[in-house]
Amino acid sequence: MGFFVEVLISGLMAGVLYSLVALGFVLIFKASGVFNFAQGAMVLFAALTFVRLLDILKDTFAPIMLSLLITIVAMVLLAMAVERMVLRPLVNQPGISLFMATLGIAYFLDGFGQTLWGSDIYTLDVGIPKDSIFILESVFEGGVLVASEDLIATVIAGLLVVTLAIFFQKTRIGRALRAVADDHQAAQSIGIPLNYIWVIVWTVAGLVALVAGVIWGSKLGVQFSLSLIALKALPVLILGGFESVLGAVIGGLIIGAGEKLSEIYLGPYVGGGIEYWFAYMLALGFLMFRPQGLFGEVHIDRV
Amino acid sequence: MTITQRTLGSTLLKVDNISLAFGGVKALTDISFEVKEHEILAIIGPNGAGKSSMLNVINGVYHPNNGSVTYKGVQRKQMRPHEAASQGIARTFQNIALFKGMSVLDNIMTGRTLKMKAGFLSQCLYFGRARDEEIEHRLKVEEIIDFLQIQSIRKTPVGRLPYGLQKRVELGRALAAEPELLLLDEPMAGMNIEEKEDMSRFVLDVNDEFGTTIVLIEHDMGVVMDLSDRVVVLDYGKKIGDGTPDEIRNNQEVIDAYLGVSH
Amino acid sequence: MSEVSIPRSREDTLPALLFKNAEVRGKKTAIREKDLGIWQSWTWSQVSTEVAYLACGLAAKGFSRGNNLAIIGDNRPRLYWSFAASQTLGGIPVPLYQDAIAEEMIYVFNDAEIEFAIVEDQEQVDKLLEIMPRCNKLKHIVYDDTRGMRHYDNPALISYDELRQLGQQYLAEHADFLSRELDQCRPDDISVILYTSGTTSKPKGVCLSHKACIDVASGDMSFDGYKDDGEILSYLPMAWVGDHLFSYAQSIVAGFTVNCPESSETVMIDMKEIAPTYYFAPPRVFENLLTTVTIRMEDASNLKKWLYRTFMAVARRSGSEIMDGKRAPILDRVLYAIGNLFVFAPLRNNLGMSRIQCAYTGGAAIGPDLYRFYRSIGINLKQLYGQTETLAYVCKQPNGEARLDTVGSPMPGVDIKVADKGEILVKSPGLLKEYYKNPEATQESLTEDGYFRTGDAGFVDQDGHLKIIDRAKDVGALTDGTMFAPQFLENKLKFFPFIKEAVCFGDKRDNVTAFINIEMEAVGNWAERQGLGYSGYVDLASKAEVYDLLAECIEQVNADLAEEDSLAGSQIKRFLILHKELDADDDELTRTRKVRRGFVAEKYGVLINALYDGSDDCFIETQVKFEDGRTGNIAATLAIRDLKTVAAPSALAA
Amino acid sequence: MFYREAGQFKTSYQSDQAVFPIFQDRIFVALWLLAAFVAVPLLANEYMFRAIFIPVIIMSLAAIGLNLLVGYCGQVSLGTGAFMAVGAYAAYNFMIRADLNPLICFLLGGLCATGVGVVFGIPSLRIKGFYLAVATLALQFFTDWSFSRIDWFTNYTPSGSIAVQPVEVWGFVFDSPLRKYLLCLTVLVIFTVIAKNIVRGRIGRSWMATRDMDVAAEIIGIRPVYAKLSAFAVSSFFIGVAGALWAYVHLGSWEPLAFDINVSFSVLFMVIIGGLGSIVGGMLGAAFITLLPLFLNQLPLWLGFNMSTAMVSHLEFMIFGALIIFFLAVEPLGLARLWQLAKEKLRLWPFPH
Repeated sequence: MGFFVEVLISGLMAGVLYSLVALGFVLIFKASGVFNFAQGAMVLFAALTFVRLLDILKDTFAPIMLSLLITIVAMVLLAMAVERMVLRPLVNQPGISLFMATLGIAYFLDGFGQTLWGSDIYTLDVGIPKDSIFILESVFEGGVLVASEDLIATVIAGLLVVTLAIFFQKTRIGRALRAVADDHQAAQSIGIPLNYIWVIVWTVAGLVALVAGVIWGSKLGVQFSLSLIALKALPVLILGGFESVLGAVIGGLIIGAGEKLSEIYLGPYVGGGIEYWFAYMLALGFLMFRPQGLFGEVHIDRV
Repeated sequence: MTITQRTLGSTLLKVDNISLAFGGVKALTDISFEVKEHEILAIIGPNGAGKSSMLNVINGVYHPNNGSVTYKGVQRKQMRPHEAASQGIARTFQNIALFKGMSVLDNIMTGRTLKMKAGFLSQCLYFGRARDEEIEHRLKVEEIIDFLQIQSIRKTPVGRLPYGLQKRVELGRALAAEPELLLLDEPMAGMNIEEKEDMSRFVLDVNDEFGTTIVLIEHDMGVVMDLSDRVVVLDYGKKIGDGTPDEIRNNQEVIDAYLGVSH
Repeated sequence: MSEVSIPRSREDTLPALLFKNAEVRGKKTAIREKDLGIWQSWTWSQVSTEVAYLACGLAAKGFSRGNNLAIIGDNRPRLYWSFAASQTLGGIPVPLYQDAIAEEMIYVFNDAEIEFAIVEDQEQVDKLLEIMPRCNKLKHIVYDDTRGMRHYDNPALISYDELRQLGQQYLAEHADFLSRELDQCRPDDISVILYTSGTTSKPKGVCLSHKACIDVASGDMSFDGYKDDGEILSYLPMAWVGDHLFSYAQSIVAGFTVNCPESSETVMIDMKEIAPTYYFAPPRVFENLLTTVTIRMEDASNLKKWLYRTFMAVARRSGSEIMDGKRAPILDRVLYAIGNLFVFAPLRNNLGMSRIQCAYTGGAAIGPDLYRFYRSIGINLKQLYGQTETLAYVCKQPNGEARLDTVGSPMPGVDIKVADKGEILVKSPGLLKEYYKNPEATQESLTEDGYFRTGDAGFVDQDGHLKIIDRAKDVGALTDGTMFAPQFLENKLKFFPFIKEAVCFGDKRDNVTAFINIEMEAVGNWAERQGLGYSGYVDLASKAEVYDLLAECIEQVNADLAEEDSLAGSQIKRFLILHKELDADDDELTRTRKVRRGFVAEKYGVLINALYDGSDDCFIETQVKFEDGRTGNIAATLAIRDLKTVAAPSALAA
Repeated sequence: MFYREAGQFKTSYQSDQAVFPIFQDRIFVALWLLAAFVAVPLLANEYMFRAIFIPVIIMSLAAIGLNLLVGYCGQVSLGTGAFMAVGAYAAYNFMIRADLNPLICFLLGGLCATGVGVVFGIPSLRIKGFYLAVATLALQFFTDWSFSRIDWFTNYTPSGSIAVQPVEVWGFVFDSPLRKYLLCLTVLVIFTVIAKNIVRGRIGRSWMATRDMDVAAEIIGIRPVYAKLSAFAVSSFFIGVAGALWAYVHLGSWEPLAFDINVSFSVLFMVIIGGLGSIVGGMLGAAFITLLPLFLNQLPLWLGFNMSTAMVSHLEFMIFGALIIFFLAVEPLGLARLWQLAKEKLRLWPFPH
C-alpha cells in the first residue's frame, strides 16, 4: 500500500511538471487560438539561456537574480519576435498552418539555442535541496519517500497555476485575453490591440516555460531532451482540453500518475517502457468519447 | 403568345411542429408547413428568425429536438446531410460555401459525386469505367455551365471570382446533383440589381426546365413576391404567416413584424 | 450519325459542291462549334447528312423552290446548314442582322415575302412573334436552342430537332427527292439575298447567284493560294457579305474548316484556341485588339516593357519589309529574329494569330499606326475593297504589295473603269444579279455596258493599285477638268501632327487653295523648342515661322500628289492659317467634327476671294461663341502664302 | 514565352481532361523522364546515387503519400515515420517468414500500413486539426515502442536492429546503386501516375471538398467517412511502401529509431515546403529537404572554414524552422506554387496577366 502511494505521489509530482508545460500551451491557445508546438523548445531555450548565463555571471554579486532577469528579457524579446515574424504574417490563416508554423518555431529555437549556448548537458543548481524525505509516516508505517525538490517543484507549480487562474479570471488583461480567444472583433472592441495581447501571452507562456525549464533542468540537467517533454504534455492537453487552465493541471496529474502506475503495474507484462506511449493511448481513447476534453468547450459549427 | 401555366403536384415535403434549441437558446418553435412538388416557397423573416436553421433541419445538418420532417411521404427522425443529398435534396449557403481550392468545373463536378460509381482500382488507372464516367458527367456539368452562362470562367479557381459569379457557381454545384428539392439560402444576398435579375431568371428557369421544387430564403421583398408561389414568414423562431404573396402582403401581423420594420 | 445517299448534280451550285465535298473529303472536318466546353466537330459527310435532313424537313413543312428562308442568329453550324438546305430545294436564304430593329425586320420580311424563318433562340423567337402580325406571309418559325421554349404553344413554332426528325422520315419516304431538287438548281439561280442596311433609303436586297459566289470564292482561292487545310473563325454577322463569302461560300468551294465561337464574350479565347489561318476583321476590331495589347503591356514588368519597346521599334523600322522579303538592314534582321523569339511570336500566339497566312481588313480606312503594327509583328495584314453588290470582290492587295494608301490591284476577272469625277465602275464575276424586286434601283446602279457604279471616287496608280479617295458625290473638278477630291487632300494634310483641320477649295476654280487650323499643342511645343514667344492662338497662328513650318508640310503633300498623274493638277497653290479654330459651336463643324464645307465657304467668303485674287493678306472679323455662351468678335489680318508645286512626272516626260 | 498554345484546341473531353493538355508540357515531361532513365544512369556516380538520387526518390514517394492526406484531404498527420516503420517491418517479416517475392512483400508492407492507417484514421471522423495531429503522434510513439520492445517484429535479433540482403527479384539482384536507383525510380513513376489519377477523379475531388469545407462537402453527398478513411488508406499505403524501400534499398540495415518522430516531421516539412496539394510539390520538397543538409555540409568547405558537425546540424534546424515559417507565411502552396506561377507567366508572356 505504501509503495502504491509512493508511486502515485511521484507520478502526481511528475504530473505537476507536465501540467506546467501544458499550461504554456493552454495560455497561448486560449488567447491566440494557436496550438503552440514550440512550447517544449521554449522550455529548452529558457533553461539553456538561464544555465549558461548563470555560468557566465557566476562571479557577480547576484548571479541567479541577474541571469533570471536577463532570461526573462530574452523571453520577452522572443515573444515579440514570434508576434512580429510568425503571428502577424499568418493572421487569419487556418489554425492548422499556424500549428505547423509553431513546428517551425520549435525547430528554429532548438537550433538557435544550441548554436548560441552549445549542446552539452549542463547541471543546473539553483539551491533546491536534492535530499529525499519521508512524509505521511503517521499514515503508513515506513512512510513515503519523496524527493524534496519534487515537493518544492510541486509547490512552485501550484503557486504558478493559482496566480495564472487569478490573472485570467480577475485582471482586465486576463479577461481581454479570454475575449480574444472567443473572437477577435470583441477583443478589439475592448480596446487592446491584438498584437499587443499576443506579445503578452507569449511572454507569459515564455515565463512558464522558464519555470518549467529551471525545475526540470535542476532535476535532469539542462539538455536537448528537455524540448521533448513538450511531447509529453500534449496528451495532457487532450485530456484536459485546450482552453482550460484547470484542465491542464488535472490532466497533468492524471497522466503523470497513470504513467507511473501503468509502468509499475502493467509494464512488466509487455516488456516495460510503456510510459513512452501510455499517456497518448490514454488520451486517444479519451478523444473518441469526449473530443473536447475534460474541461474543453463544445463547438457547434454553423452553416 | 400564350404560355401554359405550370401545375403544382402533391406534397413533396412536410415539416410538423419542428422545434430546435441550442443549449438554452430556442432557434425554432413548433414550425409546420408543407411544400408541394414544383412549387417555389419563400421563407422570409427578420435576421435571427431561424430561417437558416429551418433549412439546416430540412437537410439534416441540425436534428430537431422534436417534430418531424416528412419527405416524399417518408417520415424521418434522424438523417445525416449526405443521406438527405442521396434523397435528392440539394442546397446553397448564405455565405458562399464553395471549395476555394478548386476550379469552377471541379466544384460543379463534386455535385455529381453521388451519381458516380466507378471502383477504386479503375480510378487508380483512370481507365475504363472511371474515365468514361468522368467524361459522361463532364458533359452533364457542361450543360449546367451552359445553362448558367458561365462558360468564360469554366477553368478559373472559384476563389478568384467576383461574389455574384460565386453564387452562380454554387447554384450550379447544387444543380449538378439533379435535386428534386432545392434549398437556396439567400441566393441574392449582396447582389446588384442586374445580378439579382439574372439569378431570379435562373431560379425560375430551374423550377421550370427541370421541374425542381425550390425553398428559398430571401430578404428582398420584391424578389420574393415575384418568384414565389407561397411565402412562409418566421419571426423569433415562430411561424407568423403562410400564404400567397398577396395574402402575406396584406397580413397585418407580418406587416408589423417584418415589412413594417424592414421597409 | 447515319449516312444518307449523297445527292449529285451536273451543275455547279453551292449545295452541289457541298455534297461533292462529302465525297472527295468526307472524313475531313467541315465545321466546328465551341459548345459544352469542347469543339464539337462535323465532317463534310456529317454536314451533308445534316443538310439533307434539314432540307427534307423544310420540304416536309412545305418549303419549296421560290420560297425565301429568313435566317437570324449568331454564327451557328445549324444556321449555316440552313443556307445549304434552302438552296438545295431551290429556295433562297435571306440572312438578317440579329440586332436589327423591328421596323427593319418587318420591311425585309414583307419585301422578301418570307414564309419560313429559322432562328437561333428564344430571344429571336420573341422578336418574330412580336412582328408576326405585321408580316402576313410569315408562317413557320424554326428555333435551334430549345431553352425556355417549353411553354410556347404557338402553332407556327417548331424546334430544329423536330424538323430534323420530319426530314429523316421524309427522306426515308422520298429517297431520290434531294437529287431531283438539286438537279433543278442552275448556277445562275439566285443563291442568296443580302439586304444592305440603307442609311438613307429603304434596305435593298442584293441578289447574288451561285455562279457569282463560286467564281469569287475560287478567284480568292487562287489569289491567296489557300486550300482545304485552312481554319477560319466565323464571328462576324452572317447577314454581312464578308461572312457569307468567307464562312459559307469559300468554305464550301475550298473545303476548309469553319469555327463558330462559343459566345460573343469568348471570341478572343476561342480565337486563341483555333488560331485561324485566314482572318478578316474591320479596322475597329484590329484597333480594339491593339488597345488591349497596349493596356496589358502597361502593367507589365519593366524588363518586359523594355523588351517590348525596343523590339517594336525594330519591327516598325523593318518588320513589314522583312515579312515581304524586301531589303532591310542586316542588323535589323538579326534584332528582328531575336525580337520574334521574345516578343512578336508570343504576341501573335496570345492574339491567336500565329498561324495566319493572310488577314484582311476593309470597309473603312485603317489608320497607319494600326496597319503598321500588325504587319510589323509578322501578321500579313492586307486591305481589300468591295461591297455587297460586288460580293466584296473588286481589289485585294497581293502578298508583298501591301500599302497603306491603296486597296490593292483588281482581282482576277475584275475590270475597273474610272468614270468622270473619278467614280469607279466595276465589272466583276461577283456582280449582283439584281436588287430584289427593284428593277429601277438595278437600272441606276448599273451602266448600260453592265458596270456597277460603286459611288466611290478613286484612280488606279502607276503600279496598277486602286486608290479610293472620296465618295464620288463630294468630288469636284478644276476648271481645266482635273479631278478635285477635297477630303482626300484634307486627310493627307491632317496626317501631320501640326494640322488640326484643313479645308480645301478648288471646285470650278483653276487651282486648289486651303484653310489650315494649327494643332495648338503640337505647334505650341514646336514654337517653345524654337524659343519662339507667342501670346496666344491668334498670335501663334499668324507667326511667319509657323507659316514656314506649315508650308513645308503642305509642299510635302504637293510632292506626293505630283506622283499621281490624276492628282498632280490638284496640288495646293496657296494657303492661309485661320485665326480661330473651326468649331462645332459656331456651326463650322458637324457634331462628329466633319467640316461643313458650304457653310465655311460662305462664312469666310472674303478669305476665299483673297486666296484667289493674289493678295498677300486679308483682314477678317468673325463673331465667335465663347464657352460661357457670350459672343464676341475676333479680328485679324491673315497672311496668305504661295506654295511651291511640283511638275507631274508625265509633264516632265512631255 | 515558350508556350505557344494557339491552335491547340480540344475536340473531346478526354483530351481536355488529359493530365498535360498542353503540348509543350508533354514535351517537358518526356524530357524529364528521358533524363531520369537515361542521362542520370549514364552520368551519375555511386555517391550521387546513394546520397542524392535514391533517398530523394524514396522520400518523394513518402511525401506524395503524405501530401495526399495533408494537402488534398486536409488531415494533418505526424505519424509518417510510424507508417514507414510499419511498411518496413511488415515487409521484413513477410520476407523472412513467408519468403515471398520482395516486391510482393513491399506491397504487403504497404497494405499493413494501410490497415494501421485506417484504424488510426478513425479518430479523424470525430476530431479535427491539431487534435488529430496529436492522435497520430500517439501512433508514432506506439510503433516506436512496439518495434523496439516487441522482439517478434525484429525476429528476436539481440540488438533489435535489422540487417537485410539486397533485394532479389526472379534471380535479379538489386545490389549496385544504379540498379537500386532504377528500381526506386520505376516504383516512383508508377505510384505518381496512380496518385495523379486518383486526385483528378471522383475520390480526389471528394478529398479536396472535405478539405476546403467539410460541411458543404457532406451536404452535397460526400460521406466524410469514405473521404477521410480512403485518404488515410491510400496515403499510408504509399508511405508504407516508401518505408519498405527506405529500409531495404536505401538503408539495408536499420534499428527502430530509423523511423522516429523526426522522420515524421521532415516528411511533413517536405510537403509544406514542396507545396500542399500538389504531386510535383512532394517531389520538389523531398529533393529540397534531402539536399539542403548536404549543401550545408559542403558550404563551409567551399567558403574555406570548417564547422563542427554539431554546429552544422544546429544550423540545419534553424534553417528548416525559418523556411517552414517563411513558406507558410509567404507562399503557403510552396515550391510547387512558385513553379506554377512561373509557368503562368510564361504562358501569358509578354503580357503580365
